[in-house]
Amino acid sequence: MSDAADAGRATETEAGTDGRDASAEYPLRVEDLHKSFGGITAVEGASFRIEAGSLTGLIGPNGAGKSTTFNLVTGVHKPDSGAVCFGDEEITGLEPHEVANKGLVRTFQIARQLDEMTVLENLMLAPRSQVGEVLWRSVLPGARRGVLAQESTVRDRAWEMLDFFEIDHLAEEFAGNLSGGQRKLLEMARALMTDPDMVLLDEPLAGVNPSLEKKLLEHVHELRADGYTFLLVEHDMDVIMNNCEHIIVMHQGRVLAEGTADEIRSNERVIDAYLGENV
Amino acid sequence: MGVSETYERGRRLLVERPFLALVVVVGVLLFLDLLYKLGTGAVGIATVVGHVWNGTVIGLIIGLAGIGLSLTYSILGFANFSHGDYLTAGAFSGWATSYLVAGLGSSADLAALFLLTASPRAVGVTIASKPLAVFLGLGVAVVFTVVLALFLDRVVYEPMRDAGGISLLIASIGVALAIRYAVVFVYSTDIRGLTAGDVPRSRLTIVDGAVVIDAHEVALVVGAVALMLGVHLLLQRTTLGKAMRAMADNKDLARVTGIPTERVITATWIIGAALAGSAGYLIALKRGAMNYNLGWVLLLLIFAAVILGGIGSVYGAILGGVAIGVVNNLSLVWIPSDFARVAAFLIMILILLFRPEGIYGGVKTA
Amino acid sequence: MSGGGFALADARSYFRDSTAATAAGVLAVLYVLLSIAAMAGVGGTVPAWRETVLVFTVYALLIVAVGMLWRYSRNDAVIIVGVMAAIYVVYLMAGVLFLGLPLNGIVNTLRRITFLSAVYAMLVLALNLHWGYTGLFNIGVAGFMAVGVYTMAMLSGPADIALGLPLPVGIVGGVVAAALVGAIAALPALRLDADYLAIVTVALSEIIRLSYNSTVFQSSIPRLRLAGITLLPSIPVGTGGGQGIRTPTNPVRALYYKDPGDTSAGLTDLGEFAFGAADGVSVTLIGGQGVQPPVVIALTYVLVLVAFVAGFYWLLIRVGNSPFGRVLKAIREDELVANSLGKDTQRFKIKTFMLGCALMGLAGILWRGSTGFTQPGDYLPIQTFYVFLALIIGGAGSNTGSVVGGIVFATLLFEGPTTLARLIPELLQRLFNTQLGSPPSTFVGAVAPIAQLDLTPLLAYSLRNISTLRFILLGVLIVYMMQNRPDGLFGHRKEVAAGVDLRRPDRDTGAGAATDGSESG
Amino acid sequence: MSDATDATDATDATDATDATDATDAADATDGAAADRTVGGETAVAGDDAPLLETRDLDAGYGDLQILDGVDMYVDDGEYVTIVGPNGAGKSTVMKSVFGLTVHMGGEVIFDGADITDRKPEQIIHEGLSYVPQNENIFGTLTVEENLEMGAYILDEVPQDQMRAIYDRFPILEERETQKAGTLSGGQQQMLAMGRALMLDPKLLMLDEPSAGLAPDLVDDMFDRIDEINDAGTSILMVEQNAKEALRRCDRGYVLVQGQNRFENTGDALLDNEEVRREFLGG
Repeated sequence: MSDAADAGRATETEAGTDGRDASAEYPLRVEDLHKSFGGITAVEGASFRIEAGSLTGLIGPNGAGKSTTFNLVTGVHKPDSGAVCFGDEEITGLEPHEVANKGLVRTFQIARQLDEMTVLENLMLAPRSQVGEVLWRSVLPGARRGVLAQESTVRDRAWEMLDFFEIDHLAEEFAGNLSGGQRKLLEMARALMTDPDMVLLDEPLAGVNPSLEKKLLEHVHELRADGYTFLLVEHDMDVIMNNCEHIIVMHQGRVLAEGTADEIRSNERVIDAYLGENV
Repeated sequence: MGVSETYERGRRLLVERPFLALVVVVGVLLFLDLLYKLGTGAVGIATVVGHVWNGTVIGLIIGLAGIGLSLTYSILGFANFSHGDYLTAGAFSGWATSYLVAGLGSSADLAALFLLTASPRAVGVTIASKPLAVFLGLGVAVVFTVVLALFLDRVVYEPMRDAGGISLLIASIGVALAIRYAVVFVYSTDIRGLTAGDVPRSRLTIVDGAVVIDAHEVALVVGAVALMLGVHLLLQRTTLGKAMRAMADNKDLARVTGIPTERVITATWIIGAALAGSAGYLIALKRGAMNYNLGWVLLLLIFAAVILGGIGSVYGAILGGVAIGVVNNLSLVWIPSDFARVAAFLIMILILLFRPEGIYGGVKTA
Repeated sequence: MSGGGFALADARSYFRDSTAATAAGVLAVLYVLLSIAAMAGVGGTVPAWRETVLVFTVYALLIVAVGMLWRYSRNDAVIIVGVMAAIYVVYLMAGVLFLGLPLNGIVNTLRRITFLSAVYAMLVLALNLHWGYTGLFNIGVAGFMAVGVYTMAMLSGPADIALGLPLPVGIVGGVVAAALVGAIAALPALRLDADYLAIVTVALSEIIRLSYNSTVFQSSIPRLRLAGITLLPSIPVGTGGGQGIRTPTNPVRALYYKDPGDTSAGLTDLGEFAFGAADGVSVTLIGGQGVQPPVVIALTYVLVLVAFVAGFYWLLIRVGNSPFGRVLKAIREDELVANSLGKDTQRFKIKTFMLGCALMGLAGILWRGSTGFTQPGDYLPIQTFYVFLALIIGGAGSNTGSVVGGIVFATLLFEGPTTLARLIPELLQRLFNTQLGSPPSTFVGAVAPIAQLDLTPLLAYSLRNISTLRFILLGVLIVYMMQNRPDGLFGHRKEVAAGVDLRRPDRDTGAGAATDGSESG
Repeated sequence: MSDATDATDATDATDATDATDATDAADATDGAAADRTVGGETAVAGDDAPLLETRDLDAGYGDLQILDGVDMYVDDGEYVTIVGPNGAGKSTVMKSVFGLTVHMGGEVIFDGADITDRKPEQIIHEGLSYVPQNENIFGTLTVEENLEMGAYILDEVPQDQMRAIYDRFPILEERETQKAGTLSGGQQQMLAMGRALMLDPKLLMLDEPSAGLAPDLVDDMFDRIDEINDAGTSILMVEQNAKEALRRCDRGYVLVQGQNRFENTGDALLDNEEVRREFLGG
């Protein structure tokens, strides 16, 4: 019981600003975000920060504001107030592509593969600032040589990524022909192709069968060991509890509690929130 | 509301939405220019009133046709590019009937009457001289267009119910071509003179001149307003009308509620086509001539009206139609007549860019 | 594995493939028609069966050849050339066997279908960049063509309402103007949904056409006055209004004539040689009249167009097979994904819209470049719909499909009906020895005799109005394609957007592969 | 056994798809007598056959399977709640019963009839109404028109039923001519229920009726559902608010990952430690 109270208190103090250099230790910091849609408040003062190199879980009952928070951080929606900082920059209200180019990349809850593009094309799309994304460089004979050189590198990386996720046999398949689980893998692989500093995973396991789920989680752990930071939104509590060292619980647009799996599991307020009690 | 507040709002508009600000400025300038022209006598008051009257008459037709376009847009979910050619189909079928009725017993042979090649003077159709011919013609225009629309729905659109709006839009371009050139195949591309004889008209004297209003214009206004009223009552009072609005609002919920969506779609086509057919017939009555391009040329103006009024809104379509009609005519104060349509199109584009939900935005099929 | 068995198996497999079946079906119809005609045509002195067998064999081989190409060719250029060649054979046989055209006429017919194929191939390629690649639903193609052609004519045309600048300036000016108008349209319009964009673009193209049609700009651009203040002075450049405007002299003429504008000034050396050869050689070969100078000039111009088609194709393949093209495809599939991966999709869309419009302007210039004249009626929305139908037939998203779509549209749908309308009376004459007689002047006159079971007046009327029926055919075809084959002949085909071969790199080539090898080896 | 199949066939034959059948349905709702005859026949199949039953139901969207062998039933007059963690497939159960998902296996029996492959506009004729979670009213229609739409399949609006609904939700009568889109969240939810009750259904399916309501309105909402059930309408409800829902219902299911893991009376489920843990993961 006292653990739970501790966890609650810890949240409040940590969310406040402090003197340390937060940008190195906590790449993503969200402060007092508010967002409402036509009178319905979706996020109401959410604050949290994500530790570098961690695998943090973001959970909460339906309508807690997780997805909106996700969209506010990644620039899909603009917050009414509050701030989002990434690294040593404030990224509040930036366009999605600007956020992505800072090194903060997301996946989508319902996998959004590019159907009429092959798996390889999907992956090769992702790397940031490719030389050949400039029109004249792709066309002019002299400049194109540089483009092609980079294309080879990108292709090789894409194949490595396919090997890593063990979907290399699907390389030349249209993404639209993939199964639900394979799409999830592709989605994550594509996000990683951008060489991000941090990845936001929006329900990466929804609709994924257990054996693939295990594999996907292994990949996440492996990548985390390589220094990636992950924020994971997931409704499968087992997954969150067994894999995340730090868990943030949202409820009614706010952060209700933070802590380790054990702390969250024994937090009465969290249990109440999940069973539908007003907190 | 204080001056400073107005000023502040103006300043914010200028900073946040410069394009919109520019449009507002141009609008104000044009209005001032109109006053200037009226003041200096460069443009007469009667001329302006005449433009407004003519614009209203054309606008009612556009609005009438716009209702159907708006209904199909909101209930079937696509921009129907063949809607203008429904007007053409109505006009030709209706006028062939009018000629046959009016010309029976005259010297002209049936073929010439059916093909509208008989001399208008010999047939002599006007609302005053042959009211029955006009009335029957209007009726056939409605029936023929409805049958055509239902046939096309069955053959073209029904197999594509699950297709996206763009696929349907492209298909409707194909339908438009087929209808228009089927008309050409029968009637050729020649312009057909239709009415002849004395149309009763009256001159309204206004300050510095006069505005002429003829019986066909009055018939058109009465017909259009009656039809609009009918549609209003249908949509507001009948269960079917309510179901149409419900379906435009939320198709999935309509299904869950047990509304037979296919029957609602059929009703949508019937109403839309009936209005389109009568609009085609009436505009030909007003102009006294037509050719195969009648509806196609109007189509973009109809789109403009619907977009101006807000897609899905029936009243919006009517208001938008009148607004587009008036703009189309009133623009003649500043620009030569071959630019009148350009002005209407420009307004439509501006509306799409700055207020895509239209002036009646948010309201659906009401 | 006997040869015959192999061919049969192939035939079965590619007829199962509906793409090939569609192509084969179109050819098969022509094949049957022309074969019947062949039998009829040789009814006289020559043994009928010999020529019949000949024609049958040629067309059977054609169908098999095109089908094989379609299915097995990895080289898209071969497919394009193969389709074009097959169509040449069809037209050639129709011209020689049934219409009895002289050499000059036959060469001119082939020249004409090549010209149209090239023009539509270019336009479809440009539209494919918008719609096929990026998903931008632009149905204002005709307007952007008009801007290109009119700007060129007003800059370098021969009329006194033009500026009289050198032709290259006019061409570049036209292309740039089309791109700029595209940019103005794109900046705000690209935020709209596809159906709104469609309405905006078609309205814009009508605004452009009506402006060129207006008497206001006929001889000069008038000064602009508002509330008594002059905002713009008058500029002495005009559009010619509804009467149209003269375009610069076909530059190809300069190869053959000393003064391209005046034939009486005499021929150049090349002219002497080429005209002489075209006439002389063909006279020697076949006898009768040879190929005449106007056809030689037109043929030369077509060669230029073909070179431009190759250029368009090359350019768009490069654009497509690059990281740039990959982003465009991603925008088409799901713009939010592209955006979330760090691509500034608005910028990509605007650039693409400008490039496509510039190419439409250039294609327009090339289309009107040999005719010496253009008018607003050349740029009706129907022109846009032609291009769209051609793209749908070819298959949106494929550059090869675009070219094939352009060819198929121009030769079979646009020119095909009129050619058939000329063939049918010949066939009736030879088969049934009946004459259609002069067609009735009205529809009623054509239909009324049906009561007496006489269909010939309706047939004659239909043949005379074949261009009207062609529009109906095109309309029906658009509907058919959207219902049954929205992907067209080449849609849904894997044309990978990348600059390099994407197969797994070999373990022992390049330095990059070495790390790869050590990891997975 | 053969009786059972016969009975099913018989009900199949009365399959309501066109206008004449709509009148049948009207009769059924107007006078209970007509209704009971059909009910009487089906009752032969088994004396206590449930009103709604899903047997080994598999369903999902596109090629994504969500439900994995769901066996549930609702007896006549019963109040049944489905609870479970996020993403368990609770709403999917309802949508599948109502013919709104891709059916992948098993069957749905309602009132003795196999309705597995029927479309929603047919199912509604059987006496089964559904209130979706979101967008469950026609916002541009007035309150009264919304209720009329609820009875669309009848030839005319059943005034007595309308009266009963206005008596149950007086606020709706006050707002009769107002556009439904301008109502508050709680009022919209009442309107949605009212609309679904217009046909006096045998079973009312509610998808998260408390979602998005202010806390003080939630209790009120549950009270009203109790009243509807007390008046004889069976209820199948999906709720996020598990505590309250289980406290009030007759019987509950806990759905986890597309399977019904627990079934018991509401109170028993509430006291079950395992169930509590299921919500937060093992």
